[in-house]
Amino acid sequence: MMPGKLAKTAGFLIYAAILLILVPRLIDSYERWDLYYTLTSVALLSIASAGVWLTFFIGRINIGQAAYALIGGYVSAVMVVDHGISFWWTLPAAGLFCAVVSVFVGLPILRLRGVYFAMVTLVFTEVAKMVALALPITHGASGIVNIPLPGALEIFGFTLIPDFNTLDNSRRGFYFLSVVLMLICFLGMYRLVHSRMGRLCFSLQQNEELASSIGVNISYLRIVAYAISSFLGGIGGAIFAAISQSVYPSSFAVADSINFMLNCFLGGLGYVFGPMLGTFVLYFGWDWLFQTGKYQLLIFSSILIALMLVLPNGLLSIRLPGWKKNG
Amino acid sequence: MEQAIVNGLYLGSQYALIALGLTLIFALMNVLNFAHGQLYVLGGFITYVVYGQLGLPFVLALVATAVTLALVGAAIEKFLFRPVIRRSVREESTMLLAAAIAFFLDAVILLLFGEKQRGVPKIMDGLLNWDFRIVMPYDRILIGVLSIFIIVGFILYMQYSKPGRAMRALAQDRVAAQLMGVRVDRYSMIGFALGAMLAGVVGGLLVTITGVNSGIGGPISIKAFMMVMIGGAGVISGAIAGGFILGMMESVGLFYLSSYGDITYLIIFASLMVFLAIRPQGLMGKPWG
Amino acid sequence: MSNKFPLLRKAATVVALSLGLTGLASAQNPVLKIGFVGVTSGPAAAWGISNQRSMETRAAWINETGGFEIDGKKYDIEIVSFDDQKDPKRAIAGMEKMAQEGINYVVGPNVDDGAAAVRPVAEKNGIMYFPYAFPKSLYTAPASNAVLGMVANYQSGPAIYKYLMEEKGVKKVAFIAANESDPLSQRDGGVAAAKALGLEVVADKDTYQNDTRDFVPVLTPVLRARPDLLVLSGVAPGNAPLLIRAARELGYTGLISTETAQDAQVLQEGAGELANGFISVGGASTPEIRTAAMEEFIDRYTKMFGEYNDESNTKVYALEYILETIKANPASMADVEEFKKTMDTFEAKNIYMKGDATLKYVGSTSFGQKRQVSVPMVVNEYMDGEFRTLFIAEVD
Amino acid sequence: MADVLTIDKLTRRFGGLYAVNNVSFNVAENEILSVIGPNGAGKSTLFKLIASFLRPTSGEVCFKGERISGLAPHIVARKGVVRTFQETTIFRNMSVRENVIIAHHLQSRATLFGYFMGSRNARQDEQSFGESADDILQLLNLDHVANELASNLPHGNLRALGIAIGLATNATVLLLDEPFAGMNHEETMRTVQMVQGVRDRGVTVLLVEHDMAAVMKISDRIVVLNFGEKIAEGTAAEIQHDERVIEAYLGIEDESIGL
Repeated sequence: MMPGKLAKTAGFLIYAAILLILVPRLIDSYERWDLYYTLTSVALLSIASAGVWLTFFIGRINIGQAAYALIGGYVSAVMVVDHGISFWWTLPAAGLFCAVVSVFVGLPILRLRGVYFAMVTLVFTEVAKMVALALPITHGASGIVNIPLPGALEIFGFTLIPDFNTLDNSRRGFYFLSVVLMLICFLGMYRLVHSRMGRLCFSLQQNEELASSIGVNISYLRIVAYAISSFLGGIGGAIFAAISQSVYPSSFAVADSINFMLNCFLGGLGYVFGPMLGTFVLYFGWDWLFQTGKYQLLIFSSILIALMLVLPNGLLSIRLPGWKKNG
Repeated sequence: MEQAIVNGLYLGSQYALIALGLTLIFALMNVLNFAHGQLYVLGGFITYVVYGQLGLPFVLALVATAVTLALVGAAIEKFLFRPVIRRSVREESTMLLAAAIAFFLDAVILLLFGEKQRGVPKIMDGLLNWDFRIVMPYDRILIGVLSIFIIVGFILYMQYSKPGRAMRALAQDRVAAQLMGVRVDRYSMIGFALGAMLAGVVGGLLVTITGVNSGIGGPISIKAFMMVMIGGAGVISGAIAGGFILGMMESVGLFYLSSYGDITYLIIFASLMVFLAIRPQGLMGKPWG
Repeated sequence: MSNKFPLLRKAATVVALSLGLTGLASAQNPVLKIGFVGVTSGPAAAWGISNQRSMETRAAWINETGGFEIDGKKYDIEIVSFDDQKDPKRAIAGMEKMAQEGINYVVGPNVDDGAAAVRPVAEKNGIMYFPYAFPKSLYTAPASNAVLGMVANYQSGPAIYKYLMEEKGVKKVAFIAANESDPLSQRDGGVAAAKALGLEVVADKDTYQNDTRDFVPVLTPVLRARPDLLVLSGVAPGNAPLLIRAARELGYTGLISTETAQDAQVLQEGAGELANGFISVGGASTPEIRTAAMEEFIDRYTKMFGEYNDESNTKVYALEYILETIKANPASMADVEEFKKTMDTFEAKNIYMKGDATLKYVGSTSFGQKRQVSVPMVVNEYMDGEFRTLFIAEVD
Repeated sequence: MADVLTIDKLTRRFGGLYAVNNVSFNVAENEILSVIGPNGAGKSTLFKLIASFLRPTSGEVCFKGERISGLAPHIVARKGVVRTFQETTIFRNMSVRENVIIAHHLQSRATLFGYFMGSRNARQDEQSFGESADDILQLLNLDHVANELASNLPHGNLRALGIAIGLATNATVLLLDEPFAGMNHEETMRTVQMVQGVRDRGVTVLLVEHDMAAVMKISDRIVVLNFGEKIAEGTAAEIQHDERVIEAYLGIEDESIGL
């Protein structure tokens, strides 16, 4: 094994250990219980943002992720509430359903580029909301409420995940769930980007015509990337529905789509871990400015503007000088 | 039916005017200005203060609005977009900047003018009533006509004035324009100022009809994006067409489909998606804007 | 009205206040924190801002006069606010934050989805919250921590329709609502109520996008059905004058009503005399029934924030209920179960309304348990810049 | 020699304009065939039609007897007809070596998922592509800039990189778009050698070009287009004396005829 790879693996393991062992310890000892939820939010939002990042990676500005988060939330909620299926089965189902939807949506619209794709996906967010308001299966305007907490996940009588109702702190349960999923997600993204598939995606971002002329099936690759992206959106949405135990047509809105995109920008479009950092900074930046009262938005946006002026290529680009970027 | 068409025309004239500024900025700088709606709101509030609160003549209020917004637009271009465009690796980065500016303006407007819906006294009383087939208050007619005048004026300006021609050259091909001796920086700034001014003037005009409210910037931007997409991004005739088409679709759609519930906008949005999938460059746009 | 430069006035007030507060700090009262989770930025900012400001005005007033007395001890009231940006995910974070701060009583959220989303957190952490959202599931058992902070439309609607049917001969009703959860739910409730009264509902499907600026196209088909009464279900205060103006300019001469609170100034600016006769619901909103305390509240609010908002006529109550209930049973300050016990029998004087009106919890009919504050259901008519009382009703 | 590519009555209309009108010719295996013509003669459109980036209005292109018009470009590439572009068309933000490696895409045996999981096929692919890329880079004198970011390359190397990408696809027919444009004499001669080297590896080369001198030097045969129509076809010597060709080029500055 190459030393670089070893260092990266070690780094990842340390990071995982911090998130899964150290952070909960600190939270428990300082009794900052509210951080469980905020960190869970960050983890889930960064999963959805990772999806958006992947579409950026194939050269598409995606402002439609909230639509998939919403669909994912509804798929899980409908299955749990109306059909009594265990949350743990609805979670992958929500992701897969979104992936399937994204194939049908993506086939026509992925031919669009630039602002056109961006706008169509933005419109798609609105469409998802309106469909949720109009359909009977989503219970229309009144949303789905009173969703039970996830039950136990048992395989062959062996309890993999305990019933969340029995946990003395279900927030901690959701925290572990979300952080583990986030780690898996970003590990997967890292693999993907650094595998040949990542290179192919990158080639799409660079020049679709040339990619096509060297024999890359660009429409297929685009669909695959978009489906993965939507899958991640659906997963994020489904867990949010479980945490809030409710889902409404407005649970994920255009503002969320825009935030997902901003997370990617802020972290840096050239970096796999950009969306994670971007989400963290945006979310906590906002939270932290909570104390400034009515000037919160003013200060927040001023900082964003200043950041753009200083680091137009994202936070992670701080390392750019003398450091060869490779995805 | 007549009423629906007249409504659509009136709505379209406003929409077209909103879309014009956005498309101009896009054409010149390839920037999708998320803050367009906020500029509209700012314009509305300036007119509100000058005309509604200080009681000065409406025309004066519009002029004050135009000047202020032009200055704001020029400053945004010069101090924000220009440095970021120069230094960013991917041109999409400007979208984050535009969104941040939108947030910033939202915050400033909320702090300065408060959270309430505002309105001003009617500029004209009375209404046209043709046998209840067409009912239209005079002030709406006046604003509609004014909008069309401004649109025509804008087209003439772009067509025949020196800056207008320079901006068109810039929109055609930035590099070529530069080689031809067009001062790119200067005309980008003028273009941005002009775009912001248009947004502000519409806000000022409409404050007499629909008032103004600090929260509507974002939704206005999104609507403007849609019109620009329909017509083709960066094309002036496209923006005008897009504005009128969206206005007409809303008006006629609501007229015929209202009894089916919430589907008019669903249909508008869905057909926009289908339309763009078939014709990615919009009605009149260049492909792959 | 001196509301030309709210920011300047605000700045002055802030200075004045901070000077005042430093003077007060020496009093060394213990602090009672009350939370607010709601939307104070973005398109729906108006809803939350009037809420938050009502609370802050009342708190500043109490503190200035020496604090709120509970069990012989004076407490300073501190309002801890959280802007959820109308995002249910943020609302959860806000509620978590309140739990973290050890706050047991929270006003808000302002919308259905937020109110539903914070429920698990509130119940887990023992927080009573006072949402401004109408879904019955929030207030019916097994839910027990939410208290509806205002009169629900399914309560006020029937009373208004009945009044208009009997007094004004209304026969045909048309409904119009924004295409969003809250207004749509309210519309459905209103339609059901109207039908139950035997009214003919001539339009019950028409909606508009909340960002609509020009309502003429939206209203054109609705008004062709020639209703006697046009109900603007769950209309946002910002949209009300636009809808009224558009309807009148289309030649509509019938009645217009809504079941939510509105602001007279906004109606005045947005629709002028066209808004005359518009019927809405408020708290102790009209001069005839206001007490001196209400006048003082309005005065203080105006001084603090530059301009009063009539929506606060109802929004002033949530904080009042929380404090008075704690006063009635001091044990509930730390334990919301005590609060719940007190709710069933609680009664106190309504200082904002003339006559012998009382503060008490209601809602047994609608929710099967007392999970609603009893706000005087004052049905108003707008006339030339202010509201006039049409009639006053009670919710049980 | 057998014909690998048959262009049969190919026509493409844009609105009322014929960009390519009823053009027919064959390309024989392992030859270098150039398409020349004044500006606007329809050369680029012809290329796009052959590589199936555009659909013909009528007529067809056949590769080894099989119709390829109307297929998706990546399928045409998979069959062995690969188009390279003018200099700006490379993967700018990848290194030179990466550009060439990625161009081996058609030879990959592993699936996308296999690449993701790092299957055995994937690892073998990576290795063999790397070796082959190094080979190609050496052949085209790019080995010394292999790890440079492609966008940093000087002009001449960019053209070579374009050809390297084409080579890496292991194409049967390589369509080169103006490989000599904007080059000085020395650079052109080097590139001519490169193209010949490509042909020596068994690749059929079809090129569109302005530079007459180079075209005359390397082409086995030449097809001349004017206003979308084929006006001549033959060896360099035949073309140079064709009256219609000379007529077509009259009015064009002398230097572009060169010679």
